[in-house]
Amino acid sequence: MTDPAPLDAAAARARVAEFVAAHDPRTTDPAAFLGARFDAGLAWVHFPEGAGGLGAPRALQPTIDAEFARLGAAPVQREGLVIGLGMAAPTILAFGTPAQRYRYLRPLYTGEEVWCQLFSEPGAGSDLAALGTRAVRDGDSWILNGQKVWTSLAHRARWAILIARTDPDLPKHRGISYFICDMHSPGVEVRPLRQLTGEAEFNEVYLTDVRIADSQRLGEPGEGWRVAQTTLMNERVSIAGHAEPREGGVIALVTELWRTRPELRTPGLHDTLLRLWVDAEAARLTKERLRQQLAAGQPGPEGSAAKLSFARINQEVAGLELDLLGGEGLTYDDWSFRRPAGIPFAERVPGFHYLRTKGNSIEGGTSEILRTIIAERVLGLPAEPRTDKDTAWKDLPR
Amino acid sequence: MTDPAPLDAAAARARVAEFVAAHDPRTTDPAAFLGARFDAGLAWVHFPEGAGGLGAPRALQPTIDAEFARLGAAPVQREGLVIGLGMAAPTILAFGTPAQRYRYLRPLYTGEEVWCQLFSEPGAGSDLAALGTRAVRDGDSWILNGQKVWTSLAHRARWAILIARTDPDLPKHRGISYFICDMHSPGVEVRPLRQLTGEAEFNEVYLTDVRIADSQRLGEPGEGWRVAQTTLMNERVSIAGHAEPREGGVIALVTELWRTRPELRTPGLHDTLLRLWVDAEAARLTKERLRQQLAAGQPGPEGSAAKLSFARINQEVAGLELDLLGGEGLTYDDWSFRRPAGIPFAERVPGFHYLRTKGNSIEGGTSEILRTIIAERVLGLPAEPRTDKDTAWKDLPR
Amino acid sequence: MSADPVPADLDLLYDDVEEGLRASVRSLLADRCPWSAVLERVETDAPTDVALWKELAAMGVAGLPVPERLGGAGATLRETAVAAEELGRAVAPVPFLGSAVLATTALLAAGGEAADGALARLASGEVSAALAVPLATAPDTPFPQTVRYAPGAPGSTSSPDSPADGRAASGTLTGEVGGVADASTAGILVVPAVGADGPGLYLVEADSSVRLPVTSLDLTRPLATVRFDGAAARPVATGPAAADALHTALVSGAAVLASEQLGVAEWALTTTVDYLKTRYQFGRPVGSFQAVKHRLADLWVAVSQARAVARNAASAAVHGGPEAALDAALAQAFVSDTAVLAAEEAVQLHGGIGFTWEHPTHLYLKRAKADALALGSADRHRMTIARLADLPPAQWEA
Amino acid sequence: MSADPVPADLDLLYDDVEEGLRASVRSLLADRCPWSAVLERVETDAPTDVALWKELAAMGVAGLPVPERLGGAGATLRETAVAAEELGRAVAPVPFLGSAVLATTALLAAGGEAADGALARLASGEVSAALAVPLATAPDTPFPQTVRYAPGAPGSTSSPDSPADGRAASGTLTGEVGGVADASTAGILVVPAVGADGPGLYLVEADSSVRLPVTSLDLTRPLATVRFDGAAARPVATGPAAADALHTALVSGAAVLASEQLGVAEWALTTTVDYLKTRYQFGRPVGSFQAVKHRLADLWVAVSQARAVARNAASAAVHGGPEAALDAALAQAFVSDTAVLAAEEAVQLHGGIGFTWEHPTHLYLKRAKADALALGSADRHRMTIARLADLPPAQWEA
Repeated sequence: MTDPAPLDAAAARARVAEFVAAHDPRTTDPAAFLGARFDAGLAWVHFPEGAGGLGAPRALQPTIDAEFARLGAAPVQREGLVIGLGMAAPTILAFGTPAQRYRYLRPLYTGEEVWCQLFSEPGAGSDLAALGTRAVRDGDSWILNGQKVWTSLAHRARWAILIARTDPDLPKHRGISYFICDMHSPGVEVRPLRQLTGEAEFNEVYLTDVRIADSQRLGEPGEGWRVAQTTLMNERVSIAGHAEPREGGVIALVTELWRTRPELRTPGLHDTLLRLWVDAEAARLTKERLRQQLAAGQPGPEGSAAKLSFARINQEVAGLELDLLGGEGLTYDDWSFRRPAGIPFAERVPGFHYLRTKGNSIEGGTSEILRTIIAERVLGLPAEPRTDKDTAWKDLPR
Repeated sequence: MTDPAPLDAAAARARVAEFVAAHDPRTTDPAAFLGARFDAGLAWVHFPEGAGGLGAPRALQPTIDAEFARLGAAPVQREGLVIGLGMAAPTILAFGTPAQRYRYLRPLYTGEEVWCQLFSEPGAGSDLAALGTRAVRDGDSWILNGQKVWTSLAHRARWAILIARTDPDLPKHRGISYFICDMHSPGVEVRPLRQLTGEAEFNEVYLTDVRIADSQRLGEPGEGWRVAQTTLMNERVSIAGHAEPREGGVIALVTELWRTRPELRTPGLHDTLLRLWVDAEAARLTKERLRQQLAAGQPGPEGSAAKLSFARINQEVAGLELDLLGGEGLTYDDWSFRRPAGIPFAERVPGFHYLRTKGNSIEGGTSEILRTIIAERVLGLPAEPRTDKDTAWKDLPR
Repeated sequence: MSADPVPADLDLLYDDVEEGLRASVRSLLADRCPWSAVLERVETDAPTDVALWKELAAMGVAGLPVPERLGGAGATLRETAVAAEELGRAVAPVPFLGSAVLATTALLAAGGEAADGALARLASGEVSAALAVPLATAPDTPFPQTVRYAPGAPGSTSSPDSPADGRAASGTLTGEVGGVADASTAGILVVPAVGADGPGLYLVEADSSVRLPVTSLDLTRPLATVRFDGAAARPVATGPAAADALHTALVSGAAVLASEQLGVAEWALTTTVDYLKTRYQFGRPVGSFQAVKHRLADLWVAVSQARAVARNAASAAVHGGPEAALDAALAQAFVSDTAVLAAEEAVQLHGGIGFTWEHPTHLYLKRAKADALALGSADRHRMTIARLADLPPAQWEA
Repeated sequence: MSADPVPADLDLLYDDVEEGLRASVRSLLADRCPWSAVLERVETDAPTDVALWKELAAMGVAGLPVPERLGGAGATLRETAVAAEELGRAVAPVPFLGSAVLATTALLAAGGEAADGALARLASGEVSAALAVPLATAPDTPFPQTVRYAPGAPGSTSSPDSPADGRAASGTLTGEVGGVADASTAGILVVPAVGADGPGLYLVEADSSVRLPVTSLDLTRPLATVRFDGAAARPVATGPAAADALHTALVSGAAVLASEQLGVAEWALTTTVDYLKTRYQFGRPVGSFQAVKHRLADLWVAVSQARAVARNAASAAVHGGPEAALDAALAQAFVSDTAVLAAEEAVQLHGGIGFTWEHPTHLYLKRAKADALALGSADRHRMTIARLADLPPAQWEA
């Protein structure tokens, strides 16, 4: 550390002000601005120096982000960076070699290199550890074959974080390794995967004799499951990022409709609306409480609950929106096979809201898996009898 | 059979008319009337002759009951006879010796002898087969020790149907035998069991060196679990007995309140009321459809669903009744420890409705067990991995 | 004070003739209408399968409740409901609801020579028809006012065609109706319109109207905006008789739609159960996990109840009158929710695969949600129940 | 148009002082108020534990929000809410809600010499107080009209006692209030009454009223009908100030009650989880069954949210104003349902034992349901939200 005194909020704000004074956000190229911010250690303040941080307490980051916003800097989190910033970066920090950190973190942060995640497979969804993509050692590299699915951004990504099976003779959790995969490698084929909305938001990725250098392995061979846990935990933690105003979420779809279209109101739907308003407000306050806990250095287990609640509320709000609209809800905009056009969710047609939110309880951990996690890890309820933990992966029923 | 032609509905009605002509229900002693009806084979028409029936199709019984009612006979099913008529009788018919049928069925039917059921134990509720009451052979009889619970009518019963463990070295389902227990035997102690309503509707029954003659065993030793299945199946089947008018059930508690107390109405509770009305009507029609299926000789699996639905609806109706009443719902009638006074359910205070219906999803098979039964037996979903099926009972964790 | 305390004992079963009809329809649909064909077809410009409709008509499905003297099957709405169940189970893209239910029951209720002529054409499958009301119209909606009737021969602004059946029209229609189901492929439109003398129901040859297809949420049931620009029209009913005929059609439609929804729900339940018996996660079939089993058990209970409720509504619709309106409202209030729940559970419990375009579940989800809005939402039907079952809304100051 | 888009960032955590208070209260209650003692006491004629109340008062719990100059703790409703949480967790039969919340906040809002005198007596534990309104009174109820105030000294029909504090009363009260919580053991009554000049809030020595205990659904919170028959009364507020003070008390009561309900819910969840870890059925802990786990996970999510919502209401109540009323309504709407659900799930998942008198669960079930009705049902609070969050009811013709 260059600074002998530990960084506090006031000092952090001062550093940001100093930085912005030197790099006017209105005139500096956005990637250059972010690159300089990374170099100044103001990207992830809790990361070490040289890796975008200052080794300072994580709780300072919201203060820093808020100060950058106040001084006119564009937000770091942008469309296309969610996997890189939220999942790849903390994993590379935790398990990467110095060379890996140096190579990957800066262009990831500036947005010059987009990342995707190659975890799920058609036969390994909730039971991710059952995955079957094979990685076979070949000298200084690994040869990969398999199929991944539910991959957002694969068609735009330069890099992927990837898990593959390196030892099928071990029980499933123990024979997995974790790699960084170059999406431009020969043998990587990305095919759009069309959802029930009509759009192809995700991809299937076919890997055919894809070669990955052993230097692109994260963590030890066979330790991939543990590395992946870090990735997934960060996925869920990122949910409680920022404070949200009342009616700041999906609930606004129906409260605005209710206020502006009195002719749609019915007594029964009023009760449904009020119940959802209460639920949405309860979920919002819970997320706010979690944010305050994190800021106070007392992280609670409520993070895993937030996704569960918002999935349900989003789905119920979208269902109510159609119920309110009646005949207007019977229409759709466009069923043609296409990539998402980047239109904000709230501006899509109600039918899209209804269909798209169905994925909220599936993507990023199903609601069923989250309930099991809460029951076992938070409440300490006993696990189910398991037959798949000590059996060699290759002998598992499937 | 004395009658060479198979009995049809018209002939059955004629027999009833003939019987009633010979035994005027207004002047005949009720027990004598029922005894004669038993002797005439009009008790359970599908039972064999001499056992209260005529060996005729079971579907005729509703016709016969309706004709008796039309001609002024009191109903057979009365308070206190529910276990004898609904559970003991069909089990004795299915597994009893001729001597057992002769001894027990007639006084059971006339109501001269009340029956109770000694199945559940403190450690064996949903997992009834885990029961620990021991029966040890001693010459021509068995010596029983153990504790039973949730026994209604035990304090008034002359006889009990009872299951006990006769071989703890076998897996739990295989070491059970089924007995008829004289409730007046030495060593049978009945203690009232007080419920959350304040009343003692049930009992605990302590068995200390109770001697039961081997001639009072039903079915072979070790076959008790199979015999008990007959008992329990009849418990659930009896639910769909008779046609019920719209709003004939517990829903009337709130529909009447809604109609007669307009000052209690609120918009939100209106929606709740209407949803419950719909659910109650759906459950009623489903029961009616089951009744029609049974009458047409096409029994469906919907019987197991009826108890599940009514438990939920009863509980929600009772909750809504309190919500409607507001301040009036904050009171109760009497918390003193006492036996039920036989007041009809609808005439009890709303707080009693709320508390008593909580038992509907526990007694006679919990809602959880019923869901598992539906999932496995109706939908054919695979059983959970079981560790308790092939282990000797004495070695099971508990 | 209670609503009709002893409803008629309606037949809730399926008789042999109905089971025969079901088997024929199901067999044809299995051959001609697998989901893969449906999915392929709905992305074309001709989502409705007109050829399949002619084959169904050859089996009598196009005119089930039409008297034999008009070339119909001479059956009732009970048989019509059985066909709807099978068509729902296959999400078949045929104009059954618009033509064989809504238009047909409107014409049957209106009666008279003109209606008979049209019914004969529909029953034969020569043409299909549509009832020119928005699909979301609830039975208790006021008579539509968006189309005006003027007596006298078609003027210069109307289509040059005279009615194809050779008989002169008595006047013309002008106006627009949005969200009409099955209009684009219809040959005949049955149009509620108002003239100087009040409401009337009119026959219009469809090609004398302008039909603008709209993109429908339910890919398998196309909607169109229908515009009349002085179209030649022939009255089939006027005054209260027209309002009654329209009301009868909407009540009958709501009743039969419940059976279609039942078919959708049955498909969703059965397909999900089958999938979960074979999908392995964590070394076990997913269907062996208790939480999944209990949800499917609850869904099975709901579907069983939906069957009784839908059957009841179809039987009541045969008799007509206020009881039919109440039973149809009950059916819509209950079965709409059940079908949507079943389809939503199917998506969720299929996991990722159920969220894709290439799996049939989304066709059922869209049909289920669109059906729930069709002919009035569950919420609207609960308000109808409030009126017909004497459960009045609360008086409440805003 | 949306309701207050950016609410104040209220502190939703517990600070160290609050955790200290919690620990002290919990420790005292663990010693002095185990459930077995509660159960025994509530069957006596003195269900309220006056001695325990004095011990709590010695810890400051009787006057948490009372200024130090009056002998109170000089804390806020946030600390009061923490105490409520612990008292709810123990279903402690003490007059906290009636005295330390409702009466105290009414007097604090009224202010003035008479109020201060009474507050000093309450904070010291010398006497407890009750607010003479029916416990079910919602904050937005019109000012009560059942008690009349007349100026002048007590007449011949009044109690011969003059106020114990030696100061002359200014008039008398006549009338009756039903369902008053904590009245029987109160020394002071705070009574809303109307006189010729409009509403007023009056102090009455409790023994100058007639208090008739009624049997309460919640055994641990006794209710009484209170009759005034010319009782000597001293005004603490009149006119709009009286109405405001009563409204503030009811809003504060609703906010703090949510924390009591949170305590009830936490007890129910924790106790059930603990039981299911040790209760074996089918050779496994019941808590290892997935359906049970998922229900408990959902309940944990709800309880986590209830904590945030209750904390928010308590913090908002410190600030007062319309936001406090909305946040209290939100808390009641959410936490009432959560506490009832938690208690109901506790009964169900305990199985038979949870349905007995000898297990504590019923004490919590009764408290939870009574609390849900207290200070307005969830339904009433949703209507308050409709008003305060600009979500007006539908206009609908009956």
